[in-house]
Amino acid sequence: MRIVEAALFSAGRPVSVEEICDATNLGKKEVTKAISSLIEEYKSRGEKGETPIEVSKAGEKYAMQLRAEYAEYGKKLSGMEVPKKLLKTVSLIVYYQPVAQSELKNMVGSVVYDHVKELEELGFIKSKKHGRTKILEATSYFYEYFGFETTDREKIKEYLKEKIKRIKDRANL
Amino acid sequence: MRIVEAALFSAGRPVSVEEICDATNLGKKEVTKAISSLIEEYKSRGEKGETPIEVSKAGEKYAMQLRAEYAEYGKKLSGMEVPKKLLKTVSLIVYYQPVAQSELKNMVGSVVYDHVKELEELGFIKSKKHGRTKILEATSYFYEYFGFETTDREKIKEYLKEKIKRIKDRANL
Amino acid sequence: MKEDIISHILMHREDATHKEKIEKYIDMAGNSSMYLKNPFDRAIALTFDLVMEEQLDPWDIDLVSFSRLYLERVKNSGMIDLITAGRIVLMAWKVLKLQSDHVVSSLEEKEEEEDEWGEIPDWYMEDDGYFYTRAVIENGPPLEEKVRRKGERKVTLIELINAFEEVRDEIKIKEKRRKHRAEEQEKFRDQAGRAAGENAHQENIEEEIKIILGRLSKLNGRAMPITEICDIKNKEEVVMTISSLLFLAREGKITIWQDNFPYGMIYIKKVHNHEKK
Repeated sequence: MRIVEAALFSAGRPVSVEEICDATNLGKKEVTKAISSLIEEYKSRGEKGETPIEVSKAGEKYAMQLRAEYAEYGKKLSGMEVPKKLLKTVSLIVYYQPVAQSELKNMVGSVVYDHVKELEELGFIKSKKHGRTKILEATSYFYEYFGFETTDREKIKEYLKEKIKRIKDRANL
Repeated sequence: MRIVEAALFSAGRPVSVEEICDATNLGKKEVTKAISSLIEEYKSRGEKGETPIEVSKAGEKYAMQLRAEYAEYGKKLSGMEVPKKLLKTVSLIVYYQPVAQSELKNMVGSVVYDHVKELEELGFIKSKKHGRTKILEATSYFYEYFGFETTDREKIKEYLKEKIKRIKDRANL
Repeated sequence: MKEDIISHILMHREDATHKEKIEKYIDMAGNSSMYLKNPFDRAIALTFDLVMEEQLDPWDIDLVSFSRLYLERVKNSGMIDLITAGRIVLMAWKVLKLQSDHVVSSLEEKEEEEDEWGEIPDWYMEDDGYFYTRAVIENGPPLEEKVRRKGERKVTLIELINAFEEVRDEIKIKEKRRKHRAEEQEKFRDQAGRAAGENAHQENIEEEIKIILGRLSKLNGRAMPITEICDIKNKEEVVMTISSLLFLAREGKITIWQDNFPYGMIYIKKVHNHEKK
């Protein structure tokens, strides 16, 4: 059980039973049993205020994470997994898509070449060759990641505009 | 105490008392006290086999990490691994530090040039020019990454000597 | 005939495009200079030639197939042109040598990887150090990585939107600045064109200072790098700006400083009237 706990701790993200088996060389049955015990153990200790951590099911996977009431204390110390500079570039791509890399370069400068490469590696955008430049678009993974329920481009554009307006209005209050 | 635990958990890297204060809005005194209690609590639970996790000093900071005996089960999922050859070179640098790159080269050959470059990129060592060669030293990040509770060079030298003796004895069995 | 021979001595017979390419090479070579009359000999010799010219991987050649094929041919024809046969066998030998060179060098590479550490000179260090260094290299490092959580969290939609807004503002400012600079340059060019005669230089300086003063008025008392009021890629503009700034500094209207001499950024700050003595 402690071995499975070690695996869950170090993954830092939801992992499947298979991944845990692979990392620990334990059998599927054993891992599943250990996970159930861990969920119970953390739950009971959490309710007694003995730990801020919980083990919980996320889809078909399992994760070790902070209990909701402690989440705010963790936010500041854990970094964003996508650096801000990349967020900026991908937000432009999503807004203007399909957009030529050359056009993007005119907007923000030649840093885009590096950013596009990294964004492709992250799986957020895809590109196809078009003459001397590349045409860039968001991938379905991107929509999934940010929880967009639609992949309709116009709707997303509207959504971004709308959201920004609301944030601005709130800031001006 | 649980709030500090939450902060340590989510940071995932060694953090200073100041960083924890900043993330949790707690005072320095309170945080320091909580860290001491956490170190004790995890230690006693760990010794009873109740947790694979430990809270420990790492350089000048504090980190939540796997106990050494569970490290192997976490390595794969945490996606960390410094190549062995680099570990060998950095363990020589730390033993002899401050040490000239040229001296290191005389000891173990010209492979050190590549290794030194990579180790600098990883942030484990720093160098300053000295005539035609460079003088190499470990960085504070090195002590944090490898979880040394002290940065005292002589103590670390003793630790490394002791450790290598144990490894050698095991290999000769 | 030619196709048969090529596909026989090539290991990757299923690779049609590869075969076609080689045939093309052979045709090209065959048209220019060919010393072997027999198409069989010519096909083989040219295939070997390609290997030696590094157009073809030596490992694409199946020397066993080749020797079987060649022996058959000698048996069937009953007579043999020894000079040609000698040439072809020599070429086959060269291909074999290339193949074996590959094996040797790849083995050497592997050995190097495993044994990249130098000999530790035992006279070099005190006993402790010698023992330690040897043990590290032979038995492995006495360091263990601490396994921690990857403390990264997902990015939220709000963060994406904030990033979008930030970058849009940045682009807007950039665009404005670019436009402004273009206008100023246009103006400057007009003025430079108009200025002529003996007074041109004096007039120019006065005009230039006016332009720069105009740009400086937008400082609002804060310090800014010189890049904000002129296009540093335009040498003429840089000269004009700096000479005007020096004049204004002498007049006590602005202060100028540079971060690191001689390549650091130059900053300008307007001196307010009440600050003047």
